[in-house]
Amino acid sequence: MSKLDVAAIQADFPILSRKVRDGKKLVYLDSGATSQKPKQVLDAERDFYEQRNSAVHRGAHQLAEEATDAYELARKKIAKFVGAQPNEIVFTKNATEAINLVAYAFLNATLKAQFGKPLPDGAQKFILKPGDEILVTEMEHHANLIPWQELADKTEVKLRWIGLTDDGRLDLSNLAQLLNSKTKIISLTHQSNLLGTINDIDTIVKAAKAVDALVLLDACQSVPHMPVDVRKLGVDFLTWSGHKMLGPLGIGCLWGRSELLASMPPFITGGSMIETVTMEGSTFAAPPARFEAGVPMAAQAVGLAAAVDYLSAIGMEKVAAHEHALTELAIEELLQIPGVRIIGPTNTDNRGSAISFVVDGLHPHDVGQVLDNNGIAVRVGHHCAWPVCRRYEVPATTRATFYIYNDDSDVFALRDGIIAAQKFFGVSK
Amino acid sequence: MSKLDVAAIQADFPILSRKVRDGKKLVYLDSGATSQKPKQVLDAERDFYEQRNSAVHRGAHQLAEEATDAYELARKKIAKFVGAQPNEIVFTKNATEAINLVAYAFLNATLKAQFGKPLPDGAQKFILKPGDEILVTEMEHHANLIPWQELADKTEVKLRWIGLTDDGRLDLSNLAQLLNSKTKIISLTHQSNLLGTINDIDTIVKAAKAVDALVLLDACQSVPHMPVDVRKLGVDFLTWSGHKMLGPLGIGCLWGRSELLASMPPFITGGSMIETVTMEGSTFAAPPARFEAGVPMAAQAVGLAAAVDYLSAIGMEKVAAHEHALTELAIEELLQIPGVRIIGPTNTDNRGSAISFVVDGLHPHDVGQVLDNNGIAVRVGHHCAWPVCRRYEVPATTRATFYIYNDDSDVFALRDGIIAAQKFFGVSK
Amino acid sequence: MNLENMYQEIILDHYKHPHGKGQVEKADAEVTHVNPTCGDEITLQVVKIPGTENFNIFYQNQGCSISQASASILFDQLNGKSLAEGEIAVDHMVAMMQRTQEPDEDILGDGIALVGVSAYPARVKCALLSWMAWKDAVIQAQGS
Amino acid sequence: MNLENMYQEIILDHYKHPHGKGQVEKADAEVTHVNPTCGDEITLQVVKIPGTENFNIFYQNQGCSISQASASILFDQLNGKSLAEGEIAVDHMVAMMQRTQEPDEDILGDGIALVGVSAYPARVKCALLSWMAWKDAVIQAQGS
Ligand SMILES: Cc1ncc(COP(=O)(O)O)c(C=O)c1O
Ligand SMILES: Cc1ncc(COP(=O)(O)O)c(C=O)c1O
Repeated sequence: MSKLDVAAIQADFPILSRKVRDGKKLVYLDSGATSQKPKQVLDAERDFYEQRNSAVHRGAHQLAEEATDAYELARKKIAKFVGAQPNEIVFTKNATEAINLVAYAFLNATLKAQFGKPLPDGAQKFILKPGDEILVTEMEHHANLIPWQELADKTEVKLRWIGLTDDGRLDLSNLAQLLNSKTKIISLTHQSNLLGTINDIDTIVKAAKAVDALVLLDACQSVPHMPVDVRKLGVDFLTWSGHKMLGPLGIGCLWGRSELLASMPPFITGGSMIETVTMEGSTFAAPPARFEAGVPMAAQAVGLAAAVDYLSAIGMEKVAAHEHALTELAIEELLQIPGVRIIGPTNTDNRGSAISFVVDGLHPHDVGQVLDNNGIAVRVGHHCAWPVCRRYEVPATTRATFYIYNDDSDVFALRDGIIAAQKFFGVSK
Repeated sequence: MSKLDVAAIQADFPILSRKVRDGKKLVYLDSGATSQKPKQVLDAERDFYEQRNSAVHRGAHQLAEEATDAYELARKKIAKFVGAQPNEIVFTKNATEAINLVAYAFLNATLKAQFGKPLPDGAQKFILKPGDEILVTEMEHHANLIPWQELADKTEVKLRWIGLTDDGRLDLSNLAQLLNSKTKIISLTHQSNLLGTINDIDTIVKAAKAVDALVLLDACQSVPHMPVDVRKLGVDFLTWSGHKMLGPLGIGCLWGRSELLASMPPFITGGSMIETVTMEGSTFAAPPARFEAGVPMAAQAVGLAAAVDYLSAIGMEKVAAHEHALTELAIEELLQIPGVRIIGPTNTDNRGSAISFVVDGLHPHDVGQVLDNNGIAVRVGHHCAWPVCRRYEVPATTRATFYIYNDDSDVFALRDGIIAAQKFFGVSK
Repeated sequence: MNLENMYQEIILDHYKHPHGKGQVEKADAEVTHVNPTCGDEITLQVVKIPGTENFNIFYQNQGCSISQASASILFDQLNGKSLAEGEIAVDHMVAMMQRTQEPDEDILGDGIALVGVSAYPARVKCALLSWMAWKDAVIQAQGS
Repeated sequence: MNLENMYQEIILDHYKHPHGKGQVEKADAEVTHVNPTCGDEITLQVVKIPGTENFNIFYQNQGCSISQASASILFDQLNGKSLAEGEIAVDHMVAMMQRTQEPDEDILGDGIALVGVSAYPARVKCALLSWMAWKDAVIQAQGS
């Protein structure tokens, strides 16, 4: 497989040529939080606004037709990118909303059943009984933890979680006990945004299938970085954000098996998700419309489709291989610095490019500040995965994440920056 | 007051120079569905992406600082535009989400109270008891009807509504009975998107205050078109969309009194809305962060702030006066066409520029099609206010809506188009 | 693409003088389909012809010229027909709207005049409303 | 704007050798404040000095150099002080971070060395964490 032409890729990203902190070259190692956008994506969005902007699915004039076509074509492209059918893709504002949508399907189905209100066929899967359980893991992003805590607070279900091993992996030793006949759904991340760990989804799906539990996969850190095919994964729901995969801010995606989406009550309600409306009551459209109330983010969908085109032109296998190589180099370089400890796997087996680390004697925030001063943008803090910090007994970490526009020189800049931080604070070993 | 320089305004909107239906000039009369965007807004969004794109409130490096500053400056500008404080403005994906956020505050507070879970101080206002009532009106957009129907389906509250008079106004004759001591909230529109009616909010607010009911005002059709000041209105919540006021798609706003926002449990949960998180439970940040889970639509906020700048430079008084003049002309011209009937007030007292009409012997869809063929973009259907169509016993309407880039010639084009439709279908009188 | 293509004389004739509108007390199946974006609506009943696989059609509807004309044409083409016969026409109509099939008068009769609608995506649902309702009703009637 | 401005020698000294860390069994008020974006945390207790309006300070914290140095400086400046006295310093510190006030050594002592933090908006919360906690605790103690 030929290598990525990183220089050519960088040229597509206008922001990468700006300078930071008094003229320093920007080394962007925070794509795990949000990626930068190539001009192809920005152009696609602007073209939508300048040529066919209109409220989609709400008009019959030519602009409305063209806007609707562009929106649905975007859905088609994005569906294809993850091996799905277009009508199985719901657009949300971000991955967080997508996960909440599924959590609220359980709440709403349970309450409607309790009050004897109509529910779609098949909604039993979402009706919670006292004693039912929901399973997450200790490595979840807050977006895939708090919605389930909240659901448990408002129903009689119990939230349980899979713990972590010392080397940053899921501890599956008691999986059979945790994932049992009371489990309605297991919701877990494909790749940890803090540890970099890529989870063994096959094992989880098999165990879930055996007890008839649903599986939601938080793919925020996988869809942007590796080939993802929903059918091959065998999960029931997949959620991710556009902004981490070169797309615009303000759009996320939920994929669900069509029979499951069809059996879920709506979440956010309003215009364009209805079938009939009277003052006395309403009925709802089929998915995906049922879950897309209000005027949708059509321009952002078009932008995200352009991002998908961009990534597809490179090839996701190549993207993954590129990141794998950078990860390998970064782990090697960082581990050579005395006093640096990586939180997460220290080899590249089933591991993505998020590298969290702590430096002896330095607070992660202070490390980040010195890096920033050298033009290197990393993230510091708990990365919205606070329980992971607690588990590994660190107050926070400094985290570097890599993407298609990064190269070896960025890894060396990171290494040099960490060494500079140690010097600055007088903690070199 | 000097008049708007419509030609200069039109020059700012790239889409207005495109041609439709085989070379016809575009006459855009569908701003009630979504407005077009001036290049100033598109430039602001693009500049954000090209210069400071980053995940806001999630990083300490320079881009993250600049992105966060841009996002919060946008909040400040948008707050000022409606006479509010910045921390009272919550960004959502559209107005629909904003209304749902408030409806779900009732649901979540009620359930958490029932299960004895912690709630913010003052949450009693949102805890529903059997027999409580929620009041809407018969002229609501689905976005301000279905969320309340859904809430009623999942609790023991009753949904009631204020009916309409034959001339398209709220029938307030039995207000004291409908808005009573059991009413927790009245949620109504400032201006009907179908009828054009501007409601008498003073009367509603006084009556609501008297029985200690909250007031939510759906300002989707008012904030873009007239000066709106939340303090003068005296309401408790205001909701509107960015895309109808020259702003980008994918952003809406909720304004709420700060003490009310502070007393509401969260809706969508995840990252950036927390205070502390453990696997066992979490606590939440103060508003607005509490209601903005996940990476937010920062670029869209920046674009919306540019829209606010654009409208402020014109002056909202002038915008309103311009639309008033167009509305007057349009009503006059349409009523002169035999067989045309306006659904909604036929004078300009307390009336905005949404003009819905039916043509004897023609289906609204067919009227719209002929107009579209002449380059005139109007909306046809029930306009997400189906109960209004039922009330006036029309299957649908054809609707024209006006904005700052429309002028008298557009009104004449509409008139000529309607006459052409009558000729085409052989129903001229 | 012009208006005359969509609104051919024959369409306007069906619109102004629709065929077969009506209602019975007892049908083998009754369905109501709506187009939620515009409120077009049809209530369609099918009544089995004893000793055959065929069904008579009764319908009430409201909506634009396209949806009304299309229902009238549906009646002409499928009244007294079986699911097997009718499905061919329905599939053909859908394909014509998606522009994957040239109109065939032998299959669609006056329905070929609806070909112009395919240029207006927002109207395609209007044209298909009654055809989808018919298929739904006949399948229900056979199931019961 | 450079690193040395933010991390002045005096700040690093406080960070490495913080003043007044400690904990008591019974306090008049105890508060825990966190910076949710980075996890910095302080638990601060105040104990009223009998017969006065003044309070002694005890605290435990974890966090970055800025938040730790700032707590140490807070202790130097406000231990044994009253709400009225301390509030002046808190307000001054906030104003300095917002760059609406020049640093005044008479009011802030070593705290003026934190002025460089104001150039880094994401770090301002770190510098203010302990000061906000102190004010909160004293108000609670007086209220009870
Ligand atoms: C009066 C009114 N309320 C609510 C909405 C919903 O706005 P959105 O679709 O942007 O959420 C609209 C417009 O669609 C409207 O006109
Ligand atoms: C693993 C993971 N899950 C969920 C999210 C939430 O995504 P968003 O904030 O775009 O909703 C993120 C990123 O923030 C993430 O990394």
